[in-house]
Amino acid sequence: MNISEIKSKIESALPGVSVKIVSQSLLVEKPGNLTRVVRYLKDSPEFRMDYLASVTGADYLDYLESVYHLYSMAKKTGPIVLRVRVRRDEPKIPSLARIYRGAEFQEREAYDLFGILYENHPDLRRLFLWEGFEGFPLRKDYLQEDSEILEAEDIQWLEEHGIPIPEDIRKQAHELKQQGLRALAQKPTKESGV
Amino acid sequence: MDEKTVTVQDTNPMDTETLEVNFGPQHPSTHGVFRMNIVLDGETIVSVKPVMGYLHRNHEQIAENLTYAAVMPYTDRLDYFNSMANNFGYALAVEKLARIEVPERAQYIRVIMAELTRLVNHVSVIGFLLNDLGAFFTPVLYAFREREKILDIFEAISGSRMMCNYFRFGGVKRDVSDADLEQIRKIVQKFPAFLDEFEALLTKNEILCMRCQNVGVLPPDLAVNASITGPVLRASGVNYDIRKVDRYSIYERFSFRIPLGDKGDVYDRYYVRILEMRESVKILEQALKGIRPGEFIHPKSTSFLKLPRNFKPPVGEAYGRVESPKGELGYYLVSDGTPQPWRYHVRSPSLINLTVLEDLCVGHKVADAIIILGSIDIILGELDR
Amino acid sequence: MEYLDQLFVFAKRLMLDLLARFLPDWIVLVASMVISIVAILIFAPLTMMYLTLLERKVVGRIQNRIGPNRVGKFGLLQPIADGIKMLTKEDIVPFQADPVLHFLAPVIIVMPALLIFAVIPFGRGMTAVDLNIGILYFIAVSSISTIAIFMASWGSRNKFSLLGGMRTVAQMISYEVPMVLSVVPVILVAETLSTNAIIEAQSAGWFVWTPWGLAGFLIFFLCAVAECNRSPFDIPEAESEIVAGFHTEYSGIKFALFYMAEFISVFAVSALAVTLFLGGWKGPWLPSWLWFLLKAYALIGVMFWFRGTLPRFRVDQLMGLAWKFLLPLALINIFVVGFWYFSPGLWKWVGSLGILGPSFWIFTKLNRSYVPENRVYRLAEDENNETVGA
Amino acid sequence: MGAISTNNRVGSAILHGRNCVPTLKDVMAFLETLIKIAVYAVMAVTIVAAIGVVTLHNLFHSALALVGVLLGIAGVYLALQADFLAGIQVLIYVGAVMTLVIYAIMLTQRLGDKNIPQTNRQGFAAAIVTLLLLYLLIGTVCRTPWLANPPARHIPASALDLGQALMTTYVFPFEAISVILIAALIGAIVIAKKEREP
Amino acid sequence: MIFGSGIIRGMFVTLKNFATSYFRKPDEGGLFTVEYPEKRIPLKERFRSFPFLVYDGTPENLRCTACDICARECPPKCIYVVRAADQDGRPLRRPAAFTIDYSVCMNCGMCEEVCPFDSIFMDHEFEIASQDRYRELVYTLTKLLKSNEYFNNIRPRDAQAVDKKRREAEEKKKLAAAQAAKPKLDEPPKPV
Repeated sequence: MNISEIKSKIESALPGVSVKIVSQSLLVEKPGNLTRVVRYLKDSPEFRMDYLASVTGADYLDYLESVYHLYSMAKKTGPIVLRVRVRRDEPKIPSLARIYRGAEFQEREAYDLFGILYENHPDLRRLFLWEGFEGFPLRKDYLQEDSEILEAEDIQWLEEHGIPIPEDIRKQAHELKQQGLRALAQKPTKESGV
Repeated sequence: MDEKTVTVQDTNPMDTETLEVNFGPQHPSTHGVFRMNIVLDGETIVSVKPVMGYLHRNHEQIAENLTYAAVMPYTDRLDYFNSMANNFGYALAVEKLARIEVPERAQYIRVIMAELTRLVNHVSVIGFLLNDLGAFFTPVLYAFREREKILDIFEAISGSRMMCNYFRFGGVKRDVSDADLEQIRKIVQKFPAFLDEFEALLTKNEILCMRCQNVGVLPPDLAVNASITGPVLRASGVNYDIRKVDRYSIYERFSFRIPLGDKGDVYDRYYVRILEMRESVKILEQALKGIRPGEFIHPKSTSFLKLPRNFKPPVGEAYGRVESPKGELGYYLVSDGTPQPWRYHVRSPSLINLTVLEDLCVGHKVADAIIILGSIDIILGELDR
Repeated sequence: MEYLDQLFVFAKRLMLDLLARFLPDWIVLVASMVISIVAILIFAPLTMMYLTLLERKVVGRIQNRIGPNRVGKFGLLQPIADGIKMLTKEDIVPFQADPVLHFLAPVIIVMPALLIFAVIPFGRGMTAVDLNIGILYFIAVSSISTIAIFMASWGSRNKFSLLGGMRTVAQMISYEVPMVLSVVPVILVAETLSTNAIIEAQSAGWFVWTPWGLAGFLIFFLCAVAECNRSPFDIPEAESEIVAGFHTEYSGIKFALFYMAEFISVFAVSALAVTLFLGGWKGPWLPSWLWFLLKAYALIGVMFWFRGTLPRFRVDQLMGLAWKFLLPLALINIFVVGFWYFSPGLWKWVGSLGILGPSFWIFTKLNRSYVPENRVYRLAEDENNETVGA
Repeated sequence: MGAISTNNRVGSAILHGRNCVPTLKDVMAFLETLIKIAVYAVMAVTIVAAIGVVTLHNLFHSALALVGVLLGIAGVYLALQADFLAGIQVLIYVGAVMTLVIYAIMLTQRLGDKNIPQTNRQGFAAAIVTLLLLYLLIGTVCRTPWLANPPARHIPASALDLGQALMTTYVFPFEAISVILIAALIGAIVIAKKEREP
Repeated sequence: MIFGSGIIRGMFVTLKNFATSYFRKPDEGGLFTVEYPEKRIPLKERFRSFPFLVYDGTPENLRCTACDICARECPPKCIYVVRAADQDGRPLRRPAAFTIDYSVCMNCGMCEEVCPFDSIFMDHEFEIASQDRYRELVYTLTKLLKSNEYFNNIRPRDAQAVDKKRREAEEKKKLAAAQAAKPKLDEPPKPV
């Protein structure tokens, strides 16, 4: 079954849902429709997509995306790749964790690293990073702390532990603090490393 | 006052207090820095919350800042017990993305390496499971005795025992000499005898049966729904092996069977792994018979070996997956036409197989939680990434 | 020969004689006690030290390793190195622990282990105190160690310790019952509680060569292994589950004391099993004490062999084994010994085996959950499936 | 063998068993004092431990003190030459009963707390019972016809005597206790079963 | 099956291994461990530990041209190269500094693969433990340089292949140079 047939089947079975073909995958235009599409693919005897292999996010600068790879264990077919795009400032996607238990950790991971909010998820917490971590590291605009530059708090900690700090480093940290900046590393952009 | 009387009536005087215990991050049986937050009623488990991330290094972000070729050694570190399988998955994904062909000899070498890795993994997992069961290192050391022989081969072929970094896009890094093949043949020949000895030690052992049978039963529908893959899925009786389903590489040339479990408990997970090793031995025998001299890497790909930065897959995306010993190991790659991947994602079986940990453990004893975790077979390098 | 056999007895007598030449009688009396006590106090820790080495060597060989080999020839000085290490290690007391109990527990746990040695007949005429309630004394004293383990587990204020403590107690109480009952046939036949008299009663043949003796020996030995917290019954200190059980929070010399108590009781229960069922120090050609030690070490070797081979039970299965399997068997064994005592000639054998065999079979059938299930595995080709059993 | 002479009686008594009793008076006197001191010490420790049982603030500590009391009583039995009884005392009370008591404390109280407080809501009732017991004991002591000159040496009651007594003279109480214990056993099983079913 | 027979069977397996450990060979059930500092397993030729730089003859005559490819392709970025310059500031084809942080290096062998001048190779030396990871484990040029003989010694097959390749390239270069030197002569170049 090729991708356009799947598209037309979904659209005819679910009136009001529109999907678009994007590089051999189906883009569900409205995030709210995702659960309906997935339920249809899972339950309809033609597809029986009972196995959600992979859930992941991606950052395309203009929007965030969540990508789903569906397979059928019963019919040994697949994959059908679904994708949903949301605005960066309001990344809300319905969770699939109630349909597929397998989405539970993967959605938590995508939330952790991309900040995509999966609505209705039973337990949406950070998975790898600790609670209170600032930012979402896999977004392309995420800035890391620069390990080469010390901040005032670091110096304070080091001095409490009896480590002498050279004057110029102390001065640099002081300046940074006065400017209200943090020591963030410039993220290497594409090709910049070449 | 009223509240108090109500509570007094509600609580059974025989009820005991629950005890919250953190198993890990420093604990002998969590297979690394992993934490299980277990609430106990006596010895019975009320709830389990896995806490992970102690080994998180943002593997995906590291990879997105590297060239495609430079990611290969990092994949070794995912599941550090089977680096060859990780290499295989990544190579498949990139080859799918850039539409690279792989010559026949390279395919054979890849299959041989992948199946040897499966032997290494399964044999040591069973050893560790027995350690969790309380055997004093004997099964582990018997397993390691065999594992060492295979690691010697890996060292001779790839240069490293565990971090092999052996696969390249379009083939493998170096050719395998006839002497090495002969050595592999010898190991493969002796392996069934070792398995027989291993089974004599374990399979019918009453204590092992007592401990493992009907513990941590995973029903097949839950297994499928929770995206469980690998031996854990097949122990529940679901016939799904990516080697058969996707027929990737040259697996369709070999005749082998997929062992399926009976009840889906810890014992089945143990025994399915034993049977899988026997099937792997069959594949290895056929592959060693079928391997012919030829190119070990596609000539078109050799140019990228020296200049990784010139390797720019066309814009697009690919999802490559292999049947790693732990389950479905998938790599999702998005290329924007530059030498570095725009998006690189690892679908790690260790993490996703852990989804059902709580379902399997609740109602069992503390000791069972440990062996259930052991039977799921996690590797923290891959779980935390 | 005679001289070798009585070597230690003569040595003690010689010393006492020497003392008696210059000193008043009461000093000789005290000296006699002191000599016995000192001998035990030297022998017990030495045994423990070299048992640790022996265990590591045996398990190493089972696992195709060499075992300790760095300190001294064949690692013979390893226990001393370990001892020095233990002594010089920092003694850590957890922040909120109960300091008194935390300190007392390792001291108290060694006591019963050492006290047991008083009634062990190491050779002909080599019992420190020939109590007429020897066996009862052994059982009573060894039950005290539970209290020490409790103190350690509660005093450490660690959840793993607590779990370990609870497991220990459940296990100790459960296994004491079949253990005592498995000794009853021996007492019935020997008509005494004294260890020496029991050995004398085995002049005609070791008790283990009778059906009830064999059954009793097996039950006793299994329970003894459980009483010492040895594999496969080592759930109180199951390292893969509860780290180290009741001694999780102990370091240095206190930890060494726990270790010592464990190994001393390993020796003590083996010695008792030898006394009760394997004819004690009786045996041809060799001196009596050598026979005794050989038999005891053989049993200890079996314990190490268990450790090298078997996984451990789960806590409920452990209890089940004691209450649903060993206890009824031990009770039936008491009937069997009665039958043996009163019936003539060949009937003894036929009848005893006729009772013991079927009852063993019935109990395995009754405890179905402990008997391995047969499993059928499908081997899926693409279409046609094949099955194998396991 | 003959070379080693056994010329003193104490030594030979030790070496050749108990049936040869040493007659030297000073040795006996010395030993007697030693044993007396030891017995009084054990009694004193028992009483101190008993006071500890009721006064210690920590329930766990008082349970341990109770262990001390029971061990002390076993020591007293030993001094009264009832060694079988002493052995049974240690085995049953220290080895089994106290272990279960401590086990129950650990199971039911809050384990996380550092102090398991000893609470007593039935002080009044306890006082009445104690007074009754005291009255009973005093009465018994007063009524017993103490011998003015007890025989110098008791024949210790052996396990054989005890067994015979239990099977003949005291067979009825013995069986009654057995029945009660079995009833308790069954009751315990019933209670434990109930918890699981609903 | 009698209850307990499986345990007894397992016991015999361990007993067999206990006995065979005294007289069998390592791969037949004998002792398989090696008493490490005294006895060693021979390293495989392709074994790779950490990178080193090859020189021909004398340390001055090193092959590295400071092209910086290895530093750029190094996955964990543990190589730092500074190109040498002459007095006028013109870059030379040799490194002024070549530093590898062994504590960061992950032994992947990427540098060896990408090096266009056959200069950097993976070593067999793995016992580099030291007390100070900041000073002792940062290897500078002097510590990294090892002779071609050493390379031939540890990895004969690879080294010979490299030497052969270099010889051929050298000869080709010579030939080309010879051709370039006498373009005026009309006699055709001799076949080699």
